Amino acid sequence: MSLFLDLWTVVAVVAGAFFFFAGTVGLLRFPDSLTRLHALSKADNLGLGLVVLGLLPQVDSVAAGLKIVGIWLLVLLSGATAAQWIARTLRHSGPGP
Amino acid sequence: MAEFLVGAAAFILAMVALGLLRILRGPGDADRIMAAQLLGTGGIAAVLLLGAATGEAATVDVALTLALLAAFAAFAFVKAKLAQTPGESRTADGP
Amino acid sequence: MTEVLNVGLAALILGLAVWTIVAREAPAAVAGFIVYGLLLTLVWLQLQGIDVALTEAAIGGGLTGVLLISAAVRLRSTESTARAQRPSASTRWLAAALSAAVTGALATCVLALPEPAPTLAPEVLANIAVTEVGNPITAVLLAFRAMDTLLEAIVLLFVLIGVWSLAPDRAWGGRPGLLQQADPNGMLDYVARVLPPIGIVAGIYIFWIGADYPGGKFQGATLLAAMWLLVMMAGLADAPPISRRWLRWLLVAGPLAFIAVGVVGAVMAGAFLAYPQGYAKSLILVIEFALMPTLTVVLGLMLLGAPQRGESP
Amino acid sequence: MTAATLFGLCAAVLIGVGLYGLIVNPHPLRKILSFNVVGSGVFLLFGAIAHRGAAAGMGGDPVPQALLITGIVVAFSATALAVALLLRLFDETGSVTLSSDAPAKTGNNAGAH
Repeated sequence: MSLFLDLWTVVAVVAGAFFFFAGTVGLLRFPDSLTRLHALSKADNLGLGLVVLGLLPQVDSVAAGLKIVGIWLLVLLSGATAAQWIARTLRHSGPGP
Repeated sequence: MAEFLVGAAAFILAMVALGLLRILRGPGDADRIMAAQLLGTGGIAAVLLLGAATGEAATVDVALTLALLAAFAAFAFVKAKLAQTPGESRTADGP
Repeated sequence: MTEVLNVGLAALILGLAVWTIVAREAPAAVAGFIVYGLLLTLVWLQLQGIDVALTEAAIGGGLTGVLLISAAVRLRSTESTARAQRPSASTRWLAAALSAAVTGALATCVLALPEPAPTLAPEVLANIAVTEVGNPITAVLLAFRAMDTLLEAIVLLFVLIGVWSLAPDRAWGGRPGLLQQADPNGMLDYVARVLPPIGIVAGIYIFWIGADYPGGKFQGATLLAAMWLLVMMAGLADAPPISRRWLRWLLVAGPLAFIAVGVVGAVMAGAFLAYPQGYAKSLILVIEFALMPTLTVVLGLMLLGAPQRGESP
Repeated sequence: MTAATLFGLCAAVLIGVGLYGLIVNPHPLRKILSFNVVGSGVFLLFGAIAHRGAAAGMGGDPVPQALLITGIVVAFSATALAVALLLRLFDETGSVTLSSDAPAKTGNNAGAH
């Protein structure tokens, strides 16, 4: 059982790390601010989600598990809001110098 | 297991840092603030991984604090920007 | 693997510090500094100072970023003049030489630190039972070095008075900060309704566990102050005028309670801030509970800055 | 190399970098930032020394760690005061120069001399 859970952790964390990698590639390859932010915010939030899923078997209590899932939800909430706000200033001011 | 988790944390940090190098160059302030906020996501992932590797339960609270405050700089940035260009912030207020 | 991570962290931190210094524009430098604070949090974890990591996450990653980014955006127009005043090449060479000398001297000291390292950990362990708290950091902050913490609370209060004293005459006694408009498309409004309940619970939780686990009043108060600030940024509540009597009382309540406990110690246990036998934990809790609201309000008001408007909104 | 030595050396460089910025950057806000870099370097050095004092089952010497918490909070409050001073200067004169021969924009400061 423990081996299976550890395997789950490894698979999910590797998948999460891959999404962080993908986000960076998007950042380096996409042409302008808005598309870059789009790529990065999606990839990073998915990456963190997978890392959280992977770490769930490693925590020692249900409360700790709920806490790390809660952390992910908080990041989603504030990340989405901030991205939306920043995009709005970008639209107002243009890509800028 | 601990070695693997620390390695994953190092990998994620390296990836995010690579992106950071690109984005700190700009072009605009908005990109940079967004980058700082998004690096927060990678940082939270790294904190959680390190916490799981050391088995120190309190690290989760560090990640929780980071998650709660992650977007504050971005909010403050937009607020300050809108205060500078009052015309734009009022467009949707209506009479 | 840990070595790889540590070396990577150190390199990143140095790179960001250099960026903070050399970046052309102030907002770019501040963005770098925010990331720098985040990475320092990770370093504190690696140095096994979880309490310090929590403080750095709350203050370095959160409040400092808010403070500096707002100022950087407001002062944008002053940057070109400042750039023209760049010191001459000889000054810069001298500065570089001086900095290199300081770094060299410090590095020599780091490499020459005594072995085995002096430590007070065994003494803290030997005496922690008297205080009845489980977290050694809390024991140091509120029992062994309680005087530092008292003075810190007073310093924070003085800083706030200093900030307030920068108000223009017409705004004295008025509300700090600019009037915040409600957010036109409702996004910040939404976050300011969803996040604070969670943040307040988290802040009180981190404060509550501080007696026995990493956490405490500074970290908890920072979270609460940040939530207050968010509600004000979204225009859901206005800052209170600084002439309000309840506000003034709230600001001095914490330090006053702390001093009162100190005087009780002077009477009952023979020294200022000494705790009578058997009452240590209760008195520590009294101080913690009294300081928490004061710290929250002081930190929040400090970020808002000097009063700029009259009493009426 | 132990973590304490590595981050101790890192701290020494940070202090140097911050000191350079403090002297060379003419803009006061950048000086505040540089000063914060120096401050964090000092904290990190202290933290590295605290980590060397790990004993009695604790990850570090708790006394310096507690002092660090106090220090970080006080450094933040000092930064807040400096920023408030700077913003008042800006509101008053429209510029934030520290140079004594630069012309001030308004006559508000006539009484100060």
